[in-house]
Amino acid sequence: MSVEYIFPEFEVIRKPERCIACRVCERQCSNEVHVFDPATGVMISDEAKCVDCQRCVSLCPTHALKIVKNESTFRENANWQNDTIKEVYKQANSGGVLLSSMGNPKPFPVYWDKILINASQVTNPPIDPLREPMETSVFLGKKPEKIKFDENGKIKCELTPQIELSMPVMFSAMSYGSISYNAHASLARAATELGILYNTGEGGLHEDFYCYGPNTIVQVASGRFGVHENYLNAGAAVEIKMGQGAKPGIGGHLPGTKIVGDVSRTRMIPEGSDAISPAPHHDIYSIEDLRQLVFSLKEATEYKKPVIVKVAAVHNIAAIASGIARSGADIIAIDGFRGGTGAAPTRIRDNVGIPIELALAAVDQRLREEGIRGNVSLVVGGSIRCASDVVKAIALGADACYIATAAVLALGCHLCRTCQTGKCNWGIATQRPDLVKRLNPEIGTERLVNLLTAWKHEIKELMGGMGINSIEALRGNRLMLRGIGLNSKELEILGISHAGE
Amino acid sequence: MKTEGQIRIPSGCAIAAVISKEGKKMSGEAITNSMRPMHDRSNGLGGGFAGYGIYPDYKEFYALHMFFDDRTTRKETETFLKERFEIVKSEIIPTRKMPAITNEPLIWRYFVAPLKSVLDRMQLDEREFVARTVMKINSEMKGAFVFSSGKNMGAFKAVGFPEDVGEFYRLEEYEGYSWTAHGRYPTNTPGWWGGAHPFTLLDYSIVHNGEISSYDANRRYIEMFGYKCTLQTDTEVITYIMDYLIRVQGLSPRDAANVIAAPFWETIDKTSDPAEKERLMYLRKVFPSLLITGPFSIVFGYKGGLMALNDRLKLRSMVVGEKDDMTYIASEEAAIRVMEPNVDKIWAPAGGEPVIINVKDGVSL
Amino acid sequence: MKRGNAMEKYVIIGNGVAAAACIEGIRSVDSEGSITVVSQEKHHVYCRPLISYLLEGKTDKERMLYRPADFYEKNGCSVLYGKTAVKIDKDAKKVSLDDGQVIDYTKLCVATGSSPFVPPFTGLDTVEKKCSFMTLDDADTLAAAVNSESKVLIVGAGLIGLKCAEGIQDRVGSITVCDLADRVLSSILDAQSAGLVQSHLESKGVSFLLSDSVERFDVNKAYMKSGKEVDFDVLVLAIGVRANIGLVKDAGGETNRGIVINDNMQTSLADIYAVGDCAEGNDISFGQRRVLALLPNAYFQGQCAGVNMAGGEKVFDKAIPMNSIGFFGFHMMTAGSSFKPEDGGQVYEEIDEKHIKKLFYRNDTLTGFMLVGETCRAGIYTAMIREKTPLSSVNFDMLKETPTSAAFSQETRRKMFGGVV
Amino acid sequence: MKRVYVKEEWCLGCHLCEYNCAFANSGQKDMITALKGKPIYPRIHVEGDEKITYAVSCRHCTDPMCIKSCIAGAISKVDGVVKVDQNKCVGCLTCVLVCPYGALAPSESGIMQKCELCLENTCGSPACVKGCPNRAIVYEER
Repeated sequence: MSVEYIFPEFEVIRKPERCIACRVCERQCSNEVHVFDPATGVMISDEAKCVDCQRCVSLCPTHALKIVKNESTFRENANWQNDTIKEVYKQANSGGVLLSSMGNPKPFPVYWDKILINASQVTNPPIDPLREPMETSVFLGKKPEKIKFDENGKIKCELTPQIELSMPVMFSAMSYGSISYNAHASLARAATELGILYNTGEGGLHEDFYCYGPNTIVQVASGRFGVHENYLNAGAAVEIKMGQGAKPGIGGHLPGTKIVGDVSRTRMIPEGSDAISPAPHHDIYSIEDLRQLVFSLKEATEYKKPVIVKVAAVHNIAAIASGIARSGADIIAIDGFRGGTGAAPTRIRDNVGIPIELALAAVDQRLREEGIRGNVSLVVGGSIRCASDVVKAIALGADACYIATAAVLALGCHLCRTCQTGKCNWGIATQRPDLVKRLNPEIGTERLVNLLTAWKHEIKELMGGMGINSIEALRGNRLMLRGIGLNSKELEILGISHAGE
Repeated sequence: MKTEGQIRIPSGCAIAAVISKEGKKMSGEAITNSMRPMHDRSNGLGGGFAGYGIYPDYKEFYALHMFFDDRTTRKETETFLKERFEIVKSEIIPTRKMPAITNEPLIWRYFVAPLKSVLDRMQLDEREFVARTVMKINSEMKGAFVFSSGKNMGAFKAVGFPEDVGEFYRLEEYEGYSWTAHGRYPTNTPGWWGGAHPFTLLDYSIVHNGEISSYDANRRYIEMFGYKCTLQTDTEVITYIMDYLIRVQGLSPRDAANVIAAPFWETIDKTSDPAEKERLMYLRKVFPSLLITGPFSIVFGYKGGLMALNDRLKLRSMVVGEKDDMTYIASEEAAIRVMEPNVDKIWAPAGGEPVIINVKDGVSL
Repeated sequence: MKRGNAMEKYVIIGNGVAAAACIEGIRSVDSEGSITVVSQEKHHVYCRPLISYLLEGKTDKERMLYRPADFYEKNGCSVLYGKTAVKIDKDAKKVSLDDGQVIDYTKLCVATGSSPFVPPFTGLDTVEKKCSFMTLDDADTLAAAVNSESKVLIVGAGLIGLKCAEGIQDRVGSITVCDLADRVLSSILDAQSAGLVQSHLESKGVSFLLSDSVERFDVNKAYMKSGKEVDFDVLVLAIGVRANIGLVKDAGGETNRGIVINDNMQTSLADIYAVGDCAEGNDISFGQRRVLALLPNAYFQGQCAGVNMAGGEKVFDKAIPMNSIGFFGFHMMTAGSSFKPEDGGQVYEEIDEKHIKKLFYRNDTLTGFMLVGETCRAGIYTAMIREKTPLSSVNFDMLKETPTSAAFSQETRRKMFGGVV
Repeated sequence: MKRVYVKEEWCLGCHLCEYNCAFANSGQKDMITALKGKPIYPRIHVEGDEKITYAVSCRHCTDPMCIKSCIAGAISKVDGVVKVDQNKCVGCLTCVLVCPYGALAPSESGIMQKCELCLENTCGSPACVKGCPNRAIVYEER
């Protein structure tokens, strides 16, 4: 290719008067953007390699660097926008499917931002979480339809297995392989410290992390990588992954370059071989097949572990959820279309699926209408960004939320969306040992614990404002929500009134 | 302007109740008078009473107390009732004309027994059948409203101050072993007769002071089991919850109290008796959506007993007094003193701790 | 564990670094016994090697005090300045001084150091301005003797001679250094290294006459064996030193080139210890007894003796020769010993115009090194010699490149830097 | 006594500790003024190879060789911290010769300087620790 059609996406702005040529930027850039020129004693940059991960900016001790969007532009065209044109060039160059990472960045509506939360005034006192108990614990799992009594009339306290969470948030699935050992260690330790769960994703469970089993969800996905009896029994729950919000309807592909050492051992596949998860589970072509897998897993775990079925939010999600609720699954996890990924075809990520807010509202309402909401707990993910998103999700009807993007952000991710390259400068989405060590799990754990502790405080404040002192009383409490700037159809689906009503 | 049932109406209130453990009958006069010192806790937009043991002659029949907007509705409703019940008696509930109570609807009562053939056809037990019928009338038959449906008990309610409502319904002419009373202070509505308390279903009645923050969580859960919260009031949803837990699930009033005002997890953890701990934990895990938060003080009336309960933080006042076989419950001590000036013992129950008073075993009700 | 023993009478003959270390050693164990220091020099303790820095202006008499001014007072010592011990009576446990005073001891430490060795040159007595370069008084004498025109002749191109040259270089007109040996610093450097040092010194204006010695002096002229004649104004005699062993030898103690001591710093005489430049202990790099007239050893020995004198238990069995020397900012370090190939000695060398690195090793241990011009982190090599670290346990190839703990095992590093016990 | 410890498994070899050290001991208020366009003489330095790196600074030994070996009596231990009196030091580098950790290096002037845990400069506690992006250097009581 003699002509480069695409100009560099970013500009590296180095303030020469601030740069002390300490070369931290050079040493920290796995994309090799920065180089020290010994002849002139100054740092030079190759901007074409920059992905705007902000590692150099964050570590520069004199704040001499900034990365800005390249102002260079194609001639303005509302139809053929810059990104669209660039994608054409890229495909004309490569002949390949475009790949991207993390969640859908397109300007689709974010319903969380169009929902407002209530607070108590006069007729009902707000509760001060600093003075009064404020409970955020939840139990996930099937609730019995009918209480049973023994011959003396005493309640028989029998329950199918439940998951206890100290707050209604869990770390959602990210496989060891797609993310690093240290990222997994951070998630596992943080989950343990926080009294919540993290999720292995479809990468198996590294032997070092079996000790975090009580705080682990082990995933079984279409590739069945790393699945064996001990694995299934190692966690607190088993999750069947049917789909993922970022790429509904397609499988996964972890390139062989990431299948090295422990990753290959943990996945139980040869080093260097691509890990390809098929689009469907080839033993599940319909709902009755799912039921069989649910019960196979329950058999394998002696009915001691709740089974989660994770699906992507797609158009008929309510009906799908209804089917799953009757499949024997204990928990349904729904992943909205803004959920992240380590790698997905761009077209799929940006165009397939529906927002989690609408999916959640529809599913919760549908299950209640069918009287089977108690059969399952609902966990939602796909861009839960903050404590108020959690509160809104719970009030819409979720039992708990899954977070992953927020978690990796806490670990240092700057959403450069190039996970697929395996050169993550923050030591998260990489298997290169020199990069992996950049994430000290001690710090990672602390930051995750900090994040969720902060969220917990905020959740309590918001609950207290509503006069609610236990999260159970918030679940499905849609009266606590009002829409803003939503049309009547959207309000109807969300099951909430408009602000002012 | 949206009216009751179209919008949720928060309200402050006064409550009072009395019961004789010996099952001794008392007239409705004392309970009516008990509301007088708490006049300022109501605003004239709702008052009501429930009396237990007041229809000894018809105690085998469900006493349906009903409001009708007009005669046509009444006729239609009666036709509907006749398809399902044997009506042994129907009459206008006697009232006293008084200036403080106006705009009254048609107020009737029917003593009924479900038709056996209908029960068999629907494969329902009698109480479930009655409850469903009440739900159907209240949600589907415009202008008709069943405000009492138990056996040997009845609710009496109206828009007005409770002491006036008592006089209006001539409560001094009824004799019951337990009574509950309510004065209402709704904040943004003209008030509606059906919206006054007590709210009842079968022989369960609730008088409630408070505004629960868990309302929609509770409502959306309980509606899964055939209940329709047409009034959007706390009292209504609490009544249905109590009906569901006690009648449908078979729990005791105490169990039910431990569901709706469940002890904090911390308290459960500290419970020393393992069986008790297991029970509390179980109830909380199984019925998380029936936990009621926000301020409330309620008196739950049922055949042969009363249960008083505050929310877990005790965000509303409620005192209990005792004298001989009598137990008194009220928002304010003054109300108890009106009924029994020489009360022996008086205390404020802790938040979430139910006070349950049952008529002694063996007393015929 | 400190204890007091007021019965003890510690006497230290000498007042150099070894003596100061002995005081600190004693006081680390016994806070009560009396300590008497017999100091020939009338000065508070100072370190003799500093006198060249004094002349150079890098320090002054106040700053060059080895310990703070109240050192003796704080340690409860009485110092007899300007007194010389003349006799030890080992049976009566007494020391006689030159003024006739006799002092009792229960434990005696001999830290008499060394004296300049001056061969009997013909005509030396005709030289007007001459001095040695050992003591503060020597430095004062030399400073007073020179001016910016002075032509100085230094006899001896060893450490003392060359440091003297560096010290006075700025103050005098010219400096000539002569030595019988064919190279400078012949006791510690080989020919290559010596050449590098010599040329550096020459670049600073110092002239050398090597492989040559003075046949006779005549007032201000030295006649060399080679036939050369050197004019000078001031003569510095820095030919060598000899350990002051007389007191112990006379008392019947075992002596060789120095006073023979064991690893506890004890002489062959009961309750008599010897430390510093006068003592001859084990050089573990060479496996033989040697006088190691080096400052670090003086301190280690002094402290060790002090502890043992006060009833503690201490062994100093890690003595090796080592030197860190710099001339005009050009540094070199040496330590340990080298062995001939026929004795199994091996050497790794790197030599360029400005640097020389030689690592001597034998039997899987580093036995010595010589670093000229580049001395970073040399202590890592020193420690390897001292600890006899097996080379098979480290990455010696990496260590050849540069002294670094990266060549050690991770476990070792964790102990070193990670606080892992 | 709190000391600086190194966890080499987390060292990224970014050398920020060296710059933070040099800045903390520069007496300047601003890193750019302190360090721009000059060679730095930090009291901590990063060692290692392609695989491992770690920062080395004074261990403040229990029984420090450097103190015993100093010909000028310039090194002493005060409250557990090994300090060098730059006024007394003559730059003979004997301490470099004996330090088994290779932790000592002279200042630009040739006079010794060493890690004194930033207890007396404006940083107040070790700047290398504060600035380490991956907690590879810690300052802990053990």
